[in-house]
Amino acid sequence: MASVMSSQEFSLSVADCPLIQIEGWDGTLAQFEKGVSASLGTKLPASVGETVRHRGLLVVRVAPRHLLLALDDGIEAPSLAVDPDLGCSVSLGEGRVRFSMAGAGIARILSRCIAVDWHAPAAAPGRAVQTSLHHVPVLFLRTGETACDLIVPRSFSRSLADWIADSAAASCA
Amino acid sequence: MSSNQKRLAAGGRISREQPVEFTFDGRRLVGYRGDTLASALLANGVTLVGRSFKYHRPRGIFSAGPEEPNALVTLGTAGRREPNLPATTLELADGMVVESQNRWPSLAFDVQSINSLLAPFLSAGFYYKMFMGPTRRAWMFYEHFIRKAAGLGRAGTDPDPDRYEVRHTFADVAIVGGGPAGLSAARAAAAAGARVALIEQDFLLGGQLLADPSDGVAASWLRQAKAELESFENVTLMRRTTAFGAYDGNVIGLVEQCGQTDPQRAGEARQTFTMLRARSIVFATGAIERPMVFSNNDRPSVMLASAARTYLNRYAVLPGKKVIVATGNDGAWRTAFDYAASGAEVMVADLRAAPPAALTAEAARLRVAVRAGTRIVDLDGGHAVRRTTLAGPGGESQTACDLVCMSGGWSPTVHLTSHLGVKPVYRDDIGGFVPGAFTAGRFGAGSMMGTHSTADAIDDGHRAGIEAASFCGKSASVPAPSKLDLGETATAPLREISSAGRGKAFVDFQMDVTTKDIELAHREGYESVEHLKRYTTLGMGTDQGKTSNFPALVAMAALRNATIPETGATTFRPPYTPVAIGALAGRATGHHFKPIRRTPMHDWHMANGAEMLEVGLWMRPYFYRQSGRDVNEAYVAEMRTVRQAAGLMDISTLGKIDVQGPDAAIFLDRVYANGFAKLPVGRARYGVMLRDDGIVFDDGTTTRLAENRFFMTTSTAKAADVLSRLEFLLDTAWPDLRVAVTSVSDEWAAMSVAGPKSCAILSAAFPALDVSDEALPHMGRLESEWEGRALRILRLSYSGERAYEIYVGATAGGQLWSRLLEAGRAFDLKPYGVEALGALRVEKGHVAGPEIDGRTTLDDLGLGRMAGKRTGFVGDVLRRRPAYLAPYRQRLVGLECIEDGKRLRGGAILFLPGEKPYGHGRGRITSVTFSPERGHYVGLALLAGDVAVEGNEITAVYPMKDETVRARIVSPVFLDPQGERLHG
Amino acid sequence: MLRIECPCCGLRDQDEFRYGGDASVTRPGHDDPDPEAWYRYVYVRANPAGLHREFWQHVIGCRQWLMVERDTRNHAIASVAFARKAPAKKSFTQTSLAQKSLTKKSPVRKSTA
Amino acid sequence: MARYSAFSIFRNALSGQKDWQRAWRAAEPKPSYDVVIIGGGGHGLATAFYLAENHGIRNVAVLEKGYIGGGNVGRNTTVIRSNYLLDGNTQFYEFSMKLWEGMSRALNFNVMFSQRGQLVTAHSADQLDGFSHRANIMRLNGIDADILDRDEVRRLVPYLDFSDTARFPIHGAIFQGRAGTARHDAVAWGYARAADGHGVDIIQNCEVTGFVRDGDRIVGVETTKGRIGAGKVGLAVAGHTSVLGAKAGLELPIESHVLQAFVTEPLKPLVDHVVAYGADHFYVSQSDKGGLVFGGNLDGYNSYAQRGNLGVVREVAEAAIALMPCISRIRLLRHWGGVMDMTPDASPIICPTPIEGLYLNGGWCYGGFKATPASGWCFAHTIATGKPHPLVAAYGLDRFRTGRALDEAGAGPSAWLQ
Repeated sequence: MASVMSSQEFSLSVADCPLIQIEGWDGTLAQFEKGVSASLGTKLPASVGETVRHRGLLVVRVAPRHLLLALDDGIEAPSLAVDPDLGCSVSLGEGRVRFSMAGAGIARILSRCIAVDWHAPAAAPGRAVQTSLHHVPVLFLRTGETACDLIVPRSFSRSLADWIADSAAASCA
Repeated sequence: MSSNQKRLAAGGRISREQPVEFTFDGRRLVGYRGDTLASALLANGVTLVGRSFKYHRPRGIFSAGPEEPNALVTLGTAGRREPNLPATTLELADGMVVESQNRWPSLAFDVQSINSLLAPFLSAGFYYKMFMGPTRRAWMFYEHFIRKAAGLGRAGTDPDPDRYEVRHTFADVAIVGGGPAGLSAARAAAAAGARVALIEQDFLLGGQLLADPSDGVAASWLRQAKAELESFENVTLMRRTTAFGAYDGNVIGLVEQCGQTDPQRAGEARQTFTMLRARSIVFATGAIERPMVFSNNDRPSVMLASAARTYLNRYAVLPGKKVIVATGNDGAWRTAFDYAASGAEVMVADLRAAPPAALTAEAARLRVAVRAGTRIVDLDGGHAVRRTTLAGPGGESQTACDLVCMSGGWSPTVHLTSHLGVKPVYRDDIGGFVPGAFTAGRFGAGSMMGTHSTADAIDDGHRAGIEAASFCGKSASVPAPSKLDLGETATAPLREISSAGRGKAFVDFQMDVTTKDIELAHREGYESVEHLKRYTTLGMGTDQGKTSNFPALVAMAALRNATIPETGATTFRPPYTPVAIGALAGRATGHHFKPIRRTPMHDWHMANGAEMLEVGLWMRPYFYRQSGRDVNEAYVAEMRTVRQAAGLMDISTLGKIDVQGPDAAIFLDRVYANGFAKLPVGRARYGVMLRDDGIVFDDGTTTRLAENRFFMTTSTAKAADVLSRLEFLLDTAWPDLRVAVTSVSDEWAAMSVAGPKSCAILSAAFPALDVSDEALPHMGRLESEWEGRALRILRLSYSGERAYEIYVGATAGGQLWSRLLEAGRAFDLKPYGVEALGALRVEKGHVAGPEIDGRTTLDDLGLGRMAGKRTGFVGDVLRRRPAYLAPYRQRLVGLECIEDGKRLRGGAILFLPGEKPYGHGRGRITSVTFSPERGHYVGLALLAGDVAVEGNEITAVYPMKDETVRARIVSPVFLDPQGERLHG
Repeated sequence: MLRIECPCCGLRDQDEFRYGGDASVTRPGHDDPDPEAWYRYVYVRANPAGLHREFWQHVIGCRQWLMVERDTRNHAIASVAFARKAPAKKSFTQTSLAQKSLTKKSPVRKSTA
Repeated sequence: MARYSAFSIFRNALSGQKDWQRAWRAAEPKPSYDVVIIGGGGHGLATAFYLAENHGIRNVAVLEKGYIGGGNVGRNTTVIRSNYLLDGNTQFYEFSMKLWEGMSRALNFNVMFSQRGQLVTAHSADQLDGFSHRANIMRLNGIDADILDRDEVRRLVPYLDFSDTARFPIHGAIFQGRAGTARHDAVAWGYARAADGHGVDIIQNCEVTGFVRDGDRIVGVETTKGRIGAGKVGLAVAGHTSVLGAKAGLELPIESHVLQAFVTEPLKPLVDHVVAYGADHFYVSQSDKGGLVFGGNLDGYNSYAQRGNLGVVREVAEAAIALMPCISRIRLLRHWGGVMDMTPDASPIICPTPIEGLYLNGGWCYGGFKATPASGWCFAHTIATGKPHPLVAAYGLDRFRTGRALDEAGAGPSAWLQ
C-alpha cells in the first residue's frame, strides 16, 4: 500500500484490489445465489448498495444480478463453483486499484470529487455507491464515520489520485 | 477632501474600528469593513462612478444590489483584472484596486461623451439601416470602429492566476434568499426536521430588513432569527452565495465568493461553484425596486428609494442633504422619513393626488415637504444632480437638490423560477409579475410571490418552510414564528411609471435605451417584447434588465394601447447574475481538464524516449526517439525492425470484453457480421460489427476460450460504445440470451511481439512454454501463468508478420514488457509506436479508423465475403439498401505512387488521368505510408467502383500542397498477399 | 441537469447515464428480413412534444438499461423502470433453432407493452 | 418601402425619427394564398422573399405562431461557414455563403455579415490530415481554405493555450477566411421587410393547428386566426417539424434536441475570429456588441424545452478554458437553449413530400443559420416548380430508405450522437 498523503485532516493511500465479479442469469437467480451463498458461507447483500463482510471478504451487490467480491490483503480467493447454467464469474483483481481515505476533512474533500451525499443513508458506513469521479466510474465504499474507499480503474488511477490529492491540498491550505 | 465626509458618526452595520483602504482611479480612499465598494464611494463623496455604454453619459450609483446598471467598475490588475463588476455587490476589501470604465482619457472628461450629441443619428437599430456600401465588404470596414467603441470593460489576456472549486452538496430543503421570508422558511423547515441550506447572495443575512435602522425592531428580529438558525445543526447558512440558476432535477447552481474578501480564507479558491441538489426548494428571492422614467433620470445621485435607505441605515452614509423622493407608493416614504430623521431636508413628490393621511401626518411631524399629484419631469446636473423640475397641480416648479430617490414600485424576483419554465403571470393588484403554478416540491414565499408586508412575508415563509419540509417527509411540529410588524401599508400598484420629458428619459440605464427608442421600435413594428428587446438591446446588459424590463413593458403597452399581459412578459435566462466561466469549470483546467489513461507500461515509455500521442484519453507511444530524429524517420526505422527482426508494441489500450454464458456463441453470431458459433475452442477470429443501419461499427478479434466463454477485443476508440451496445442488445432486444459481458480492458496489460524473430523471442522469454507452430498455430491461443498472474498469448497479426499478442495481468505489465525486451535483445527486438503500427497495417491492407469512418459498408471495405450468405446479424438488412450496392459506390483499393521523388498523402482527392480536378473527384486516399519493402509510398483509398480497375492509373490531387501525383490502382495488400510471412 | 431515479441505485445525476433514444420503436427480430421494418426502427421517430418513452443506461453505475418516461416539454420524469423484461419461460438447454422461434414471440416485441 | 441609407438616418435624425415606417406591415390573413409558408423564422421568411423575388409568386403568407425570428434564427451562435466535405453539402453551403456575401445589399438591411474567418484547431497529425482532406475538397470546389501549422495559429490567435500545461496541445488548424458571423435577428427582419416589400403577408401570432385537405391534397391550413386556403404549403418550422408534420400525417426521421448557446458580458475586442476547439465541444466568436458568443455540444436527449442542462454548461466552461485560458475571469451573462431538428445524418431535408401540396424544409440540426439564404432560395424553387432545386437534390426524405445519407461526421443514425 502506497501512501499518497497523510495528515489528521485527510489521508489517502493506494493499493491493489483483488476483486471477483459474479453474475447470475435472469430467471434462475435465486438458485444461483443460494449456491454462491453456501460456498462463501455467508448471506448475500439483498439490494444494490448493500454490502456483507465475512472473513476478509466484502460482498457488494452492484447490480440486480451482479455481485462483487473484494478481498482483503492476503486473503485467498474463495473457491467458487459457479454452475455455468446458472451464472458466471470473472476476475477483476488486476484492473482495479483501491484508494483508502480517512480523516476529519474527508466529507468536505470528497464533496469536491464525487456527487455522493456523505450524510445520506445510502452512503452510511457499510454501504456501497457506484458513481463517477471526473467522468470515470468508481465504486465508493463507506468504511467508517470518517473513512471510505474508492475502487477505481487502474488506467485512470494516477489521474484520479492526483485529482483527490489536489482537492485535499487546496482545502487544507 | 476629508475621508468619509458623508459618513454619519454612528449607526449602520460597519465596523468603524476596521478601516479598509482601496483605490479608485488611482485615488486612495478609506472605507470600513462591512462596506460595499458603492457605500464606501458614496461615503467619500464620490458620485460619478462610470460612463454609459452608448452615449458615455456620466453615471453614479443607482441601487444597492445586483440589479445595478450604472456603477460598473474594473477590479484588479493583470491576470486578476475583472471588468464590469457592480460596485454595489463588491464587499470592500483591503488593497482593492478599482478603475472606472468606458471613459477616455478620464472619468470626468470623456471624449466619447460627444456621442450624446450624436444621439439623433444613433437611434435604436441605426446600424441595420446603413453601412451597407459602397462595396460588399464595406461592413467589415465600419465594423472595425463599431467594435472598438462597443464593449464595456477590457478583459485581460493573461491566464487566471486564481483557483476555483466545484462542490457537490445535498439538502432536503434549499431556501433561496435570506430576507424575512427566507429566514422564516429556514427556521420552519429546520424545526420540522429537514436538512436546510439557506442561500444568501449578500455577506449579511436580512435582505430588505438591512435597509431598516440598525438599532430598530427589524434589527432585533433579525438578530434573534439569525441566532435561532445558527442553533440548528441541520441548517447550513451560505452567505456571499448567489443562486445563479435553477435547473431540472431540483439542482441549483451556486457561486460563492470565497477568498476575495475574507483574509482568513485567503488560501482558498476565489470562488466555489456548488451544485446543490435539493429535494424541495423555497424561493424567497424578494423583489427589486423599479425606477421612474423621466428626463435625465440617469444622472449621478439619482437612486432607487430603497437603495438610498440602505445606504443610510446599513452603511451610515448620507449621500445627500437636500433630498427629493419621487414615488407613487407608500414604501418610498420611509426613505423620506429616515432621511429627515437624519437631518436632511426632504421633499416627497407623490404621483397620487391624495397620499394616505397617515403618511402625510408623519411627514408633517418630520418636516418633510409633500407635493401630491406631482411628478419629476426633468433634472439638471452633470456629474451630480443639482435641481429637479417638478410638475404638479400648480404647474411646473424647480427645486434644488443633491439626491433624488425614486420608486416606480417593485418587481418580484421571478428569475430562478423562470429558469425552471414557470411562466410569470401578471397580477394587476400588485402591478407586477409573480410566478405561475409551481410543480411539486417547489414553493415561493414573500415578496417574490407578491406579498407586500414584512409581517406577511414572515408568515408566508413559515408556511412555505413547513410545506417544503413536509414534501421531504419531515413534519415535526413547528412553533409559530416571532412577529415583526414594520407598519407597511398595502399600496395601490403603480401602473404609470413613465413621464414624458424634454431630454433623454432612460428605461434601460446600462444599454442606454430611452423612451424614444421604445417609441421608434413601436413605430417600426418591433412591438412584441422580444422584438423590442432585440431591436433596442433593452435588457441585454450585465444586469439583464432587472430594473428595465417592466418599465419597458409598461411603455410598450401604452404605445400599443394594450394591457400588460397582452404585451407580453420576458423570459429570464440563467445566470441570475453573471458568473465567471472559471468558476463553472472549477478545477477541471490545465492537465485536469480531462483525466489521463495510462497503460501499465506507461512509465517505461516515458523513461525510454517515447513521444506520446493522445488517443481518446489514452496516452500511447507515438514513436521512440531512438528510432529516428522525427516521426517520419522513426516510423520507417521501426517498420524495418518489425519486418526484419521483431518489434514490441504496447496494445493495452485495446478494448477487451469478457463474454460468457450458455448463449455466448449465439450472441456473437448476431452481433458480428461473420460467424462465431463454429469457432473452435482455443481459436481466434477477426470479426466486424455493423451498426443497425448497415455501416461498419467496429472490428477486432475474438477468441473462444471455452465452449461458453469468449475474449473479445475492440478498437481503442470504440471500446466503451461497443460494450454499451452489447449490453443494450442483451437488456432490451434479446433478454432471453444468457450472456454476461464485462469490460476487462483494465484487467490486462497487452503487448504485441511482431516480426520474423518473434517466436524465438517468446521461447527465450517463456522457456517453460511451448510456442511452436504446432502448439500455437496462427490464430491460436495459449493460456498460462507468469509470475503468479494469468498469461494469455494469442497468435494474431496486424502487421502481416508472424506475431503474438501477449496478455498478462495488468499489475505485471511493466515487468513482462521489460522481460520481453531483455529476452529479445539478442534478436534485435525494439519497441515501436502507433505511427509504425499504422504504417505496417497499411502495407498489409488492413482497414482501420480512416477507412472505418462511419460511412463505409463491409462491401466498401472489401470485407463482404466475411458475411457471405449469412443473415440475422445486426445491420444485415439495411446494408442491402440500393445505394449501398450501386456500382459507382466507393470501395477500398490500394494505390502505389508511380512518380519518382513524389509521395502520396492521406486526404488527396482522386481524379481520372486527364480529368479536370474539380469537385469531389472519384474518391480519396485514406491512409498512406512509405513502404520500405516497395521503396515508395503506398496508400489505401476509397475509389468509385466503376473506375477502380487494378492496373489503371489515377491522379491524386492535393491542393493544400499544390501537389498532383500519378498513382497506380493495385490490390490493397502490398505485402505478402499469400500470407506466408505470418508463418515465417 | 436531469436527475434520474435508477431503480436499483437511487436518484442520480444524469451525467452517470448514457442516452439510448426512443424506446417506443419496435426492434425487429434479429432475423427479420423486412427492410421496411428495419427502416422504421432505425429512422422513423414520433418525436412527441410530451411524454416520451426512452432508453437510458446507468452506465456509470449498475450498467442496467432503463426505460424512462419523460415529458419533452418540461423534462419531468414520470417513471423509470428496468428496460429488461423477464425472459420467457423456457428450458435452459435449447438449441439455437429453438432460440430463434422464441425470440419471434414475445421478448423482442416488448416495447409495445 | 422607403430605402434605408445613411441619408435616411440623417434625414430622420433631423425630423425626430418620426418618418420611419413599419419594417413590415401588421398583416391579417386573407382567405387564401398561392403559397402559405408555415414558420416565420429565417428559412420561412427567406423562402417567401425568394418566391416573390425569383419566381414572381407574391400572393404569399408567412404564418408565425409567435413573433417572427423567435425561434432558432434568434437563438443561435451566428456562425457562417462553407467548409463541408460531402458531395451535396459542399456546394449547397458555398452557394449559401455567396448569398450571404450579397445579402445586406440585396435586402437593403444591414445583416452585419462579417467575414472574420473561422478556424478549427487540430490536436494531432492525424486530425490535421483529416482537415487537409476537407480543405482539399473545399479548394477543389472553389472554396477558400487553408491549413495552418502551430506557429501560424499562434500568430493569428495568440490567446489560445500554447503553454506546456495544455491538456491537448494545438498542432495546427483549418482556416476559412470567408467564414464569419452575422447579426441573427437582422436576417429575420431583413427578409421580412424585403418580402413585405414584395407584397408578402407576414402574419404573427397565428399558430397553425391543422391542415385542410381535399382528398389526398393539402389545400390550406387551420390556424388560430381561422382557415386559410393555400395552393401550396411550405413547412419551415425546424425544431418543431415533427409536431407540425404529425398534423399533416408525415412520418419523419427527426428528433428534437436542445443545443445551448452562451454569451458573456460585453468586452472590448478580444476574439477577432470564429474559433472552434478541435479537441472537444466548444466554439466562440465575439459579437459587435462585445459579448463572447459560444456553444458546445447538444444536451443529448429529446427535448422541446428551450432551456439548457447544467452539466453541459459545466462541460462547455471547461472546454472554453482548455482552449482559451484567459476566458476564466470573464463572466457568463446568459445561456439558453434552442430546439433543433436532429436528423440521422445531420444533414437537412428540403423536398416535396409524399403529400400533394405539402413541401418540407427542416432537419437543420445545429447548422441552419448559415444555410438560411440558400435554404430559402432552394425551397422557393422547390415549391414554385414542384421539383427539388438541383442544389438540394441530395436532401430528399427518401435518402434514409435508399441508403443515401449524407453523414458528414460518420456518427450514424442516432440523432443525438450527430
